[in-house]
Amino acid sequence: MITYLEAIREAQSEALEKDPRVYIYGQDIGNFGGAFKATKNLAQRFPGRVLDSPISEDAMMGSAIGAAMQGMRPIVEMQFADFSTVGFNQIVNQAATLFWRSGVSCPITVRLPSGGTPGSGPFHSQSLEAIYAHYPGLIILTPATVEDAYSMLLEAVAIEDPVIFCEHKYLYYHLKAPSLPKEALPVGKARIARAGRDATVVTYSAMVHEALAAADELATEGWEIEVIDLRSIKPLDTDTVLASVARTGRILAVGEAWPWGGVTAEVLARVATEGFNLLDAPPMRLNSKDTPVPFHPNLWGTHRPTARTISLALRELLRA
Amino acid sequence: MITYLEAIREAQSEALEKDPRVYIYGQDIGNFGGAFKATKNLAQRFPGRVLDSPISEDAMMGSAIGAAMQGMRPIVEMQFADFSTVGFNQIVNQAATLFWRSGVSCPITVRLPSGGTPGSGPFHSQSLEAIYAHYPGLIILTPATVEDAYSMLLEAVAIEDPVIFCEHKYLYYHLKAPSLPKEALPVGKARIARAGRDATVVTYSAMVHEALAAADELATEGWEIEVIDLRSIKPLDTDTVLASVARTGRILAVGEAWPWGGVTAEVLARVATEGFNLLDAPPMRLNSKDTPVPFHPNLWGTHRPTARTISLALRELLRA
Amino acid sequence: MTGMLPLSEAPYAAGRTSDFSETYRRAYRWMLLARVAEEKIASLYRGGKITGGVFVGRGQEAISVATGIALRDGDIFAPLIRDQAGRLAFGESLLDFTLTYLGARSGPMRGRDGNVHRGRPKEGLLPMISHLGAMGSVVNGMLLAHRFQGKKHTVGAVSLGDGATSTGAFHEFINQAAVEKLPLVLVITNNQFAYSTPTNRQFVCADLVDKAIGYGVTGHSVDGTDLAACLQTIGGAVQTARDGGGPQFVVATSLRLAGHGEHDDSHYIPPQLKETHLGRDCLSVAEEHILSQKWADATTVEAWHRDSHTQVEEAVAHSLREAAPDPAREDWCALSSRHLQEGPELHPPLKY
Amino acid sequence: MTGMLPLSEAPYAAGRTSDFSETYRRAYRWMLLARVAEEKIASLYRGGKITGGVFVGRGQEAISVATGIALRDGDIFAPLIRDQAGRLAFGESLLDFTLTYLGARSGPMRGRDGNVHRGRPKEGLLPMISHLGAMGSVVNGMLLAHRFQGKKHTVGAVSLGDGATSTGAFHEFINQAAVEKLPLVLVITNNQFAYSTPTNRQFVCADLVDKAIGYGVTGHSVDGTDLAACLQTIGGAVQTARDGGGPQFVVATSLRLAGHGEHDDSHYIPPQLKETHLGRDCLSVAEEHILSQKWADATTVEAWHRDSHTQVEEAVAHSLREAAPDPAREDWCALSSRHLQEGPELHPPLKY
Ligand SMILES: Cc1ncc(C[n+]2csc(CCOP(=O)(O)OP(=O)(O)O)c2C)c(N)n1
Ligand SMILES: Cc1ncc(C[n+]2csc(CCOP(=O)(O)OP(=O)(O)O)c2C)c(N)n1
Ligand SMILES: [Mg+2]
Ligand SMILES: [Mg+2]
Repeated sequence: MITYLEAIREAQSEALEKDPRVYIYGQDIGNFGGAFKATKNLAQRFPGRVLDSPISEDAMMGSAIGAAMQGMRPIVEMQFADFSTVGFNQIVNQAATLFWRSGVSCPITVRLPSGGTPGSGPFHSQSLEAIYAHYPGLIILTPATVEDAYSMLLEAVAIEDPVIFCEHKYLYYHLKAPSLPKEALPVGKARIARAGRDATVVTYSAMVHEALAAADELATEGWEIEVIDLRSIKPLDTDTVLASVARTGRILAVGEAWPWGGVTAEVLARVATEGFNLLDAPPMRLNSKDTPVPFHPNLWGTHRPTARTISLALRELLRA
Repeated sequence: MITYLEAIREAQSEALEKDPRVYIYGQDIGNFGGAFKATKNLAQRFPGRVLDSPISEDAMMGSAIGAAMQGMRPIVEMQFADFSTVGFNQIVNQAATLFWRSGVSCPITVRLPSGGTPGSGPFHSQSLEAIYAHYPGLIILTPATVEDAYSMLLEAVAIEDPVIFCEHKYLYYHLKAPSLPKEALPVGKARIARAGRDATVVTYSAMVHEALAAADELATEGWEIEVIDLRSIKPLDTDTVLASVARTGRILAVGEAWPWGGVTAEVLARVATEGFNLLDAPPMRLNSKDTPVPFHPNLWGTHRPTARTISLALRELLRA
Repeated sequence: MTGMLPLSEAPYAAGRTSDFSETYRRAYRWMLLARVAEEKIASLYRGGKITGGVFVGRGQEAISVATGIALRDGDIFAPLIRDQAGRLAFGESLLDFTLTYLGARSGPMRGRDGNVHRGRPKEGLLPMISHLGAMGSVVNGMLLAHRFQGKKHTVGAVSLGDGATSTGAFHEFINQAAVEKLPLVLVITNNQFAYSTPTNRQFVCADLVDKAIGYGVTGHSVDGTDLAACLQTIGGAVQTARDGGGPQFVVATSLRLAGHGEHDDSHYIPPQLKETHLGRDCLSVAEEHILSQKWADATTVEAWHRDSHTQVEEAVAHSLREAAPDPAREDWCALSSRHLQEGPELHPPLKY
Repeated sequence: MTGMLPLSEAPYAAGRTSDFSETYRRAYRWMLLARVAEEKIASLYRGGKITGGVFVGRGQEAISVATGIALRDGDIFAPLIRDQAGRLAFGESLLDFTLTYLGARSGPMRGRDGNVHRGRPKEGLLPMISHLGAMGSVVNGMLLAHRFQGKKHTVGAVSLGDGATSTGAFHEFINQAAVEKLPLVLVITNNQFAYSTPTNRQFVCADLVDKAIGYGVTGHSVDGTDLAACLQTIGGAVQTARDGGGPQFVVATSLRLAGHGEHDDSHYIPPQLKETHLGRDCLSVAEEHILSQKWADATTVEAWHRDSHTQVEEAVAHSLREAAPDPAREDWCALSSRHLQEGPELHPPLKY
């Protein structure tokens, strides 16, 4: 069995192996192997290509952009997604505008260990995918499975544009798969994680598993819930979402991030504008609460959506 | 006649006059009076209370937060909204979380000269309201009128929480009013800028004027378009929007910012979830294009929505 | 019992006694209490009783306590993750520490934030955010407010690690303090590592204190394993800032005698380094100094140890009895202006 | 005609001639061309012919040209808003300048970006973003790439103003360059003002070059009004970096002899300051030096002036004939991977 974290390590190892342009840059990622061990042994196996950076997120990002412009394929590990706010300017103003302004592409991959785990608190739990998705010029990947963590990271490195790779910390050790995939859906295609005909849940990352658990629960009551794993939230595969809604007539969008302008807002805005006539009931959304992510597990468990609250929302949606 | 910019200066002058806790901090805002002259003469009239900062947006924001914690009411002027990305961390992680974490409030006002003008290019034109609105703990004001620029800025200074004040540079000199208001709607209430019964345009800031022009144009064809000026995008006055849609049955959300997760997404997600049955036609949205803001006026005029493209969208909405 | 003790009433308050041995003894006792308290939490962590990370100040208590003890009511202190000794000396109650680590609703952060992320800003103790370097400009702003408000002779102390000197935030805040001539005391603890990263990946200047001249502020170097030196140098820097001498830039050297957090075995720290002067345990050094100077006898020191253990056991026992936060009683409101809070309407109106 | 000229073919290329007077003359001619070109654009601006801001390098052309002329093919240059002289010396064609300022579709930024925000990254000339300090780490990354790729003896030069030294980005990139021992040459032009703000609101160190020691890099000071000194000091710093000497930190002093932009009358610059040594116009100083050294006679210099005017007039005339960008021909695609671009579907499918 291979974990989500191991899949990320494996993808990086393979990228280093196959492509001499790849190098990795981040805090404590060298001999130490990273705060989460996502680069364990890579510095040893690929000497000089897994570099410890100073605690300088702005310079980390800027230098990756420069190296990419000169033909390298840098992977930058942020120690936590939350710390990318101090490298923010380079990502959204330098990397994201470079191709459009100058015609020179910027193939960097920024790994953001994202999302909540119990006891991580307001500054080690954030889900910033919507923040980055708002800016033109970035691609935002949000793998929910071991297979996608692996194949999408490899694809991220191959893409000519800046990729924000939101890997979910809650899945690092929890999630296991028997083996790594040989092929995968391309970036930009959503996946039907579970087929159903009564309602569609559209979600991504760790929430896919909460949604699947909710679907299991509702299955015992006779409901067939379709669960869509967006995989990438920018580009967002509106077609697959609409096709599902065409079948079910009902949609619940679920996201772990804050509500205002998050993935759920974007999904529902698209469904409402482009698939209005497919809907048999008002669409619904479920997000975290609109406060910082709490430290205490009791609070954390209520702050984010869970299988339980998703089930409750679905029952309401099915009644509507 | 008083301009939008003068209204901002007047509000600051009044805040300094009436409240000894108020001071202003920013680049070139002292004797020079600011890049846009929003603080002209204020340093002279209020010695020691209008301070030139170094080019250190992170420290500018951090120090304002500290001063607010100690009972002051700082107003921070960013030279351009676009530069707030380097003060971002202090805004979204320090200011926005302080009250929730510690119970101590953080009454700062951050003035962001926002939005596009011809020839300003990718880094002096941005509309970042959706970025800040995604974070809990911030209030985002987007005045569209001279009156609101004045009264909402005064209210921003009075509010106990961090306020992101998105003032639109395009309106600075263009927009004029005969006098300053004595009273105003409270923050959180949208305004019906023009009443109508055939369709609702929900928008804010400079786009209110484009929408009004579009409504004028459609009026010559016999259509009565209601235009809602949101005034504050967080909190967002869903009730007023829904009441309007209840009357018109049709909604077009318009924003100058980038599409993904912007105000238009949030507005339509709310209308779709809470006002689904009020809709007689699929809702529509219109945003800038999903690229950086172009420098050249020819491109800029096409990048953002205008009265012309709003009219075209409305005709389509009315046909639906 | 929770919250801050007025410094004058704090059991080992430094006061402004001219008796150096008295200050030294008090400082030692805060260090000892911090050490015992952190060891207790670390052992609870190993027993699976703590949620989240545990970060300790082992090996740098002398630097931390010297900072905390030099401050007074009205001053400001922005501690970091290894500043338990300084926090106590500044007046943080042991209960704030245990309640927070044990996730009690009655702790100062009410379960919303945890472990080292606690403070009482109204009493001058700032609750750190995680982003390194970010607290410095906040202290600048508080000192600026004091200036506006005519409060004189207050000081703000900011704690920082060697690694944090690589952040842009560090640069901006020390420069801002210099330009504004604020009474800021920056205490950099160079404990040779930032997590696993040795200092040669953070900076290559010959000596960190060489940075001071580039900001136009006064630099000080001190042996962080030597409590007397710390009290004198940091205490002196605080006094200079208080007297209008502008920002003070203190670099104290030590070695981190623990993992980055308790999850980390710090295998990357070369054992030879631990054998050097840097690797001395400042707490034992201070204890030996007290005994050798006959500032206290062995029985007294022994009693101090017992007293620290008793205090810690009581605080932990009390905290373990406290209720955990209850999500149903949480107001989920990030704004002080409650009527402006958004939220519930974005969720489906669940009936549960 | 547009784009970068191979440096060897550039009309006044520095080459690596041992004849200093030859280098000086070439440098002077680039300065002159930059001055004439910027004056032309400024006059078009005053005539309402330019969209957006106009920013000129008047008074600091010597510093800029010394940077540009010291670089070679394969090197990297990150100029800022006042670096027209350095850009030309590095190989930017005058047409890139005029086409961009005049908003032609055929300019290197195709109307997407304007005025000083232009470059040809493939040829080592970076198109600045506005955020001050942000280009430095990009150059670091390019130099790091060269190291990975085995390209040796290349140099990256970064231009910065006195005001930009207050940014966190500046701190992070110079420190990063020092840690990685990159061949980075940082040229800080202290022209006494950042927009309206005098240096005493940006820093209070006795001398900006005092910052170098805190980063562990070599510092150099130079009189920016003296072209010979600039050529020697900056040229020397570039050579040292090229030879493996690590990052070089150059502080050049001058006075901004213009507004921040052409919209600004710079009334806040004290007239007395203009009378000091700092206020000397480096271009006149250089011209006098050439004449006094008899490196050229008055007739020749006069011809150089005429030639500069001719070149500028031709470039402007050409650029004015070029088409403006056409939104209908714009692909509105921010991604190199076109198939991943989002957009149209978020708009109503307008039929126009
Ligand atoms: C901006 C930022 N980047 C990364 C981190 C993650 N992080 C937490 S502590 C730490 C090491 C800090 O080292 P140092 O400043 O030397 O302090 P020490 O732990 O040695 O006391 C890192 C990298 C952070 N907190 N903030
Ligand atoms: C991060 C950031 N903040 C603010 C600005 C706005 N701004 C543009 S130029 C300038 C002054 C720069 O002064 P200096 O660095 O001395 O360069 P000079 O103009 O004197 O050449 C300012 C404040 C900016 N570009 N970037
Ligand atoms: Mg350290
Ligand atoms: Mg300057």
